[in-house]
Amino acid sequence: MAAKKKTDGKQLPGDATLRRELLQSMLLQRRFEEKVGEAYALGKIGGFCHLYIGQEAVSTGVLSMLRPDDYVITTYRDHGQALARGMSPRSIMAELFGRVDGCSRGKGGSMHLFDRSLNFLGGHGIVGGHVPIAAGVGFAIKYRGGDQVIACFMGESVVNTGAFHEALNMAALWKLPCLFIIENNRYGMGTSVERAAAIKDLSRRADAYDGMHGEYVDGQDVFAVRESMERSLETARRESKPVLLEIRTYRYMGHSMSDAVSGTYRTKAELDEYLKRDPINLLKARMLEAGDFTEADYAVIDQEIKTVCQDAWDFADASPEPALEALYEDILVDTTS
Amino acid sequence: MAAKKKTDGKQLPGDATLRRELLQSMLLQRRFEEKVGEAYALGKIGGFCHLYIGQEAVSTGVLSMLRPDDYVITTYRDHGQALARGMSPRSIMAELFGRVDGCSRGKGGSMHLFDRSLNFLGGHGIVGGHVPIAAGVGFAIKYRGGDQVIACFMGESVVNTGAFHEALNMAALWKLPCLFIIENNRYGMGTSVERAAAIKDLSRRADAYDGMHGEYVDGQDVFAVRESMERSLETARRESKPVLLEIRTYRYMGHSMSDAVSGTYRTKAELDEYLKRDPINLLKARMLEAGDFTEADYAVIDQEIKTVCQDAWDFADASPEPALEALYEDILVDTTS
Amino acid sequence: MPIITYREALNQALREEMARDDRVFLMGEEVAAYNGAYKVSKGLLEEFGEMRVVDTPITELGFAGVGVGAAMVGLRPIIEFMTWNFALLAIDQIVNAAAKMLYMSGGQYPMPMVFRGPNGAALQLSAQHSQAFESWLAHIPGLKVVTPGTPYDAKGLLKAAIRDDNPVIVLEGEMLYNTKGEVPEGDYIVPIGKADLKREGDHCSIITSGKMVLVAMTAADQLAKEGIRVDVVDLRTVRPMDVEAITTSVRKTNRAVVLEEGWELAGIGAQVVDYIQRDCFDDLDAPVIRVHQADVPMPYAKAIEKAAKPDLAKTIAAVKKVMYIR
Amino acid sequence: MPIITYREALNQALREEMARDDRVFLMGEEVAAYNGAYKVSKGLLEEFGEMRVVDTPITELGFAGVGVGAAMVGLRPIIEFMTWNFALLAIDQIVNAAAKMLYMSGGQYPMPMVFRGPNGAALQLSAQHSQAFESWLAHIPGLKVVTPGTPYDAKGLLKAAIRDDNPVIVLEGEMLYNTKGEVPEGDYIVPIGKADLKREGDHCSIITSGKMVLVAMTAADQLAKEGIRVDVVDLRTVRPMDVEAITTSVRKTNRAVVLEEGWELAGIGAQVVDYIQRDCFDDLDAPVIRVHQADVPMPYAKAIEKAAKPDLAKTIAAVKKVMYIR
Ligand SMILES: Cc1ncc(C[n+]2csc(CCOP(=O)(O)OP(=O)(O)O)c2C)c(N)n1
Ligand SMILES: Cc1ncc(C[n+]2csc(CCOP(=O)(O)OP(=O)(O)O)c2C)c(N)n1
Ligand SMILES: [Mg+2]
Ligand SMILES: [Mg+2]
Repeated sequence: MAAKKKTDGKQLPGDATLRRELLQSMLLQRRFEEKVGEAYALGKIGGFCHLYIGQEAVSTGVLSMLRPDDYVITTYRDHGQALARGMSPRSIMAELFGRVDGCSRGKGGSMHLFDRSLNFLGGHGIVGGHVPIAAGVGFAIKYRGGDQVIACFMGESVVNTGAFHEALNMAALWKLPCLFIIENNRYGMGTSVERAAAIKDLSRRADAYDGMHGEYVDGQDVFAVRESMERSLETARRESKPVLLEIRTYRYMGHSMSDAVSGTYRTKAELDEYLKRDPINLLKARMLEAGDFTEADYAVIDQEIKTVCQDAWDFADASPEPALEALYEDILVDTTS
Repeated sequence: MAAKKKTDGKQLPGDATLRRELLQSMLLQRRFEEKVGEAYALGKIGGFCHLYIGQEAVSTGVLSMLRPDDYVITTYRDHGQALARGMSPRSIMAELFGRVDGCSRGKGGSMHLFDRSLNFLGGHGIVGGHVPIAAGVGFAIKYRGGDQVIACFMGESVVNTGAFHEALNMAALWKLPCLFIIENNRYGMGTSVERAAAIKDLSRRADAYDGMHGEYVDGQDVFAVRESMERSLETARRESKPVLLEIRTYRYMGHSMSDAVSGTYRTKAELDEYLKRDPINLLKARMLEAGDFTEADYAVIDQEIKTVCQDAWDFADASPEPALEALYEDILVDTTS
Repeated sequence: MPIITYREALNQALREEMARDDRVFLMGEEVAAYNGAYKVSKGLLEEFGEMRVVDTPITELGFAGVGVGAAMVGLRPIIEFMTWNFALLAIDQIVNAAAKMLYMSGGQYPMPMVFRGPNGAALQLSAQHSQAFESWLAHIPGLKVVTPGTPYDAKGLLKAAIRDDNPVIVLEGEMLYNTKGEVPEGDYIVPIGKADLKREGDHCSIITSGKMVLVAMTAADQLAKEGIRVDVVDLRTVRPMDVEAITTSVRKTNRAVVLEEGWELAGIGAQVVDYIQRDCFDDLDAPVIRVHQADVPMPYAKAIEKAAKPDLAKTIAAVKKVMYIR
Repeated sequence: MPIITYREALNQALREEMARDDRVFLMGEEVAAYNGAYKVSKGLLEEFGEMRVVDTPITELGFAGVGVGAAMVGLRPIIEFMTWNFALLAIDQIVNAAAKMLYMSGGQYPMPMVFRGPNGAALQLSAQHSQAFESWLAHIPGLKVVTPGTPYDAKGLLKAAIRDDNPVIVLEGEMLYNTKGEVPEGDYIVPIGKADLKREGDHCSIITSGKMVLVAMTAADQLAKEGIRVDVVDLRTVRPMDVEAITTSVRKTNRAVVLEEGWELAGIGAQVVDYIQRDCFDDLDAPVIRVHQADVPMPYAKAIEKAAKPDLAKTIAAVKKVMYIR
């Protein structure tokens, strides 16, 4: 599965099947979230809901390189990774609708997607909070002597939190197989990275820990992400060392559904500039050029995916709300001590 | 007051008066703490009590370079800095004895020495907790447009805490006049620095923050500390930028009075090796060599200091315990809102 | 009197106090360029500049500590938490530093500062974003804790908090920001530590505070239609608590319902109950009944979220139960 | 039965459970090479090696999170806090992660883990090192909270906690570690959620837990000499609380003193009072009286520190007061 060649615009890495899978993965996220936006506007989804649109090459690039027995953990902006990891659109949409067939049985909502069967350890709502948890998974892998890794996605704001620092220090000290993946979409709500982090190259935060490798990569180019992941996996899986990967992307939407797309904090012009490097358009164009498919083929793929997303909506809409008794379920497990 | 020359073993920096002051400052800390050890053994002092013996060149080196209107903040291991800042041995000893004439009126004890009149912002008990506080003082200095600095002392364990990271990031981002001073005495309780920090040169943690200068210096040589402080002050006071200074020293005593001097975690041989570089002996030897004084002169100085320490003890012993009503005083200030 | 929102009332308090005293500054996530996550600080950056309205990185522990340090040397920080859920990360600075500095320094370092932000649940934000921490904060000596329930109280209590020389916790509410009420223009103070009898009645006391005041008032309206007259005691401050206001009311009505937003076990309401049984033992005609959040983390799904929260129906039912009306 | 210290009892529990289940590991500051700050983990490093007895940097938030992560994927971490004062730094992981993971994942991720360490004051450690947090922790659904007061209970409850598939908080005490009592060799469990009637009497109930159990037992002895017979109800678990044990005792004695180590306002004791007034309203012959820490940060000086703490004299006085003995 690993990308062997450098992405030079002419010859594309991987084979056509792989490339099509990557495109499908990214397109599914895009179309799914477009539906999510619709459903939110209709009041079918409530609470906080953070879209991933524009960042799809990150989730797909990273997760297409993992093994099924590896672990994944992320933030509240978790739809993209959940889909890229293979969670069913139905179970995710049902969760967003707050229904019993949701992946978290309607208890979690958008910010807390979980799927134990896929080692998807959830979306987490406290900025920075899941980074030590990822280190703990790394610790457990080492404890059991396995060769899995954990990929821990985080927004770029996280690099300023105490939790991040404490976790990275331990991961480096104890040589844990953790991939700390910064999705630098340039903003944490309305705060640009420059106004929050006293460091330009975020991956250089790795310099504060002996033995931790850091690098950055273009997050709009799924092949570049995969190539960087290949190196990083070598370090994490074979050498059992943590890696800090800064993946540079951009948030096309507002921070959450209740936030305008462009606000006082960024200009429409900036947004437009970044829109030119839409990761899906980039990939599609290159695949067209490489002869992987025609526009007509692409339209078919797109239509199939739209059908999947509509099906997810219909499924969610038909799924019942949790019964009132559910309120008191899953607070604690029954246990025989 | 600033040391002009490099300390090369022959010609000593500063003039003889200054050197004598430095020696007196360090010797006062040593003799005072020897008394504290005695008093603790007699049960006159209770609770946690952390001695500073062996680290006196750090407090004296740093604080002899500050202005009276600068600020100082430190940890629970605070006797040395309190004395070096000029707090009265009487008020410190009375505090340790838990008496009303103590600098914190008997409420704080060994870990919480405060003196508002000297901008001594206290000893603090939560590892790392005072570092953001120091950043806040730096913020206030900048807010008011002053050219003061704050010197924030901390043990080397602190560099692993989240509080440290969050504070340093803000200090660098906002260009605050903070001197973050790591007293690397090689152990945090029973944990050597190598077993806790995934970085060999602690001052390199500054690399994680653009625009933050870091350096390390020999903490047993008071002149070296002063020289490093001179550079650091230039950066902090003139350029309003934070500095991370690692001062390498050693803890001659156990972690606290209830901890054996050498334990399972370090060997007697290691301790003996470091004892050869006792900062007071080093300075004394050089001053003797430079002709600053004779052994007999030194004995007189030492005797004077011992008298001061005995006086502090007597004063503390005579000072009354806080009245029972004191229990309910100083929880809140009366305030007219 | 002008009718404005709770949000605007807070904004006025901030603006007036910042204009009045240039040692006052506001610091927190998104308070400046973004005008506040909930727009409470709207316009303040423009008016007071970036030294006095300060956006921080996401570092609750760090910037709470920055506030403590600034307060130690004479500034008067207002530290905004985007919500109190995130303030858990900063709780060490609040409890171990701000609340104890004066005491452990033997009276040398007062902490003239405010920690504020929305507390408790909004709508469908699920477990990590829907917690009410008033009982935690009220537990700690060295703090004052206020819980304004109306725009009037919000302005007056926030102004009092900013002028107070002690660390004051201000618990607001996302669901309150849009509520409206009469608020005087210009200066006034609601004194910290004094409850407010927001409705008079002689059949039963409802003792409450914060977001639940509205619920209690609506319950009082509905009950009045059935001829049941309740006292609504709005504590307004949960530390120190105005015990006299509680006992005066209960001595009159002989029955009490304690309504709070948070969880039951060791909640604020338990303390109110303790004061009542201690001081009104012979006055009570029935055990005090409490209304509070279900003992569960907050779920996302709409209907069960609603079921988890204390509300009008539960409050009315509790009043009837304490009056032995079936 | 062997008589051993509370410290040794905990050590036995750790050793036996680690031998029984190799998913169990111990992590915290100074737990390994140093044998534990209070020597609770003495010898464990030697016996189980450094992968299972793990010294951490001083990063409470970080290593608590490491525990949460390890528990998510099937290990059974025991996270030691050197004291609960420092656990404030980790409280986000306890409250926002460990306590909510099962619920917000819809039942997918149980948290089989223990957070333990000494709680409350020792001697002259002053404000930042002398706090009792049982009411905070008991407030949070999704946790269990145990407070062993004797060596027997310490071993049995810690073993139960380690085997429990939920996050269990174990509150120990520096001043308890050296206390002695009978402790069976080998395996036994003290069930979580069950109180223990440690002394029988019919004049008054003392309801207490943790460190205060010893105080209550001594008070019972002294009172017995004056002919006053008290029930001592040791809650042992403060979440979930054994309400029946409380009410059974109070229905018998008709009088209650609630004794706790921490502060009054919204303390555990307030909740006990609420249960009593709710379920034993007609049984009470006098208001329930609480004994607790003075409402101040803990001072350093010896005499005022003593005055701040709940103790034997205050407990005896409270029992007499509730019995209207002057
Ligand atoms: C500890 C904490 N503080 C504040 C928040 C509120 N908050 C949620 S997301 C967010 C911005 C995070 O930005 P970033 O890490 O860049 O991730 P992005 O949203 O861009 O994916 C903030 C401030 C929170 N959830 N947790
Ligand atoms: C947050 C926190 N965790 C743990 C402790 C307990 N503790 C007190 S001092 C100390 C070691 C600190 O070592 P270091 O920073 O190197 O300072 P030193 O004692 O060597 O001066 C520890 C673990 C504490 N006070 N605060
Ligand atoms: Mg971002
Ligand atoms: Mg040290």
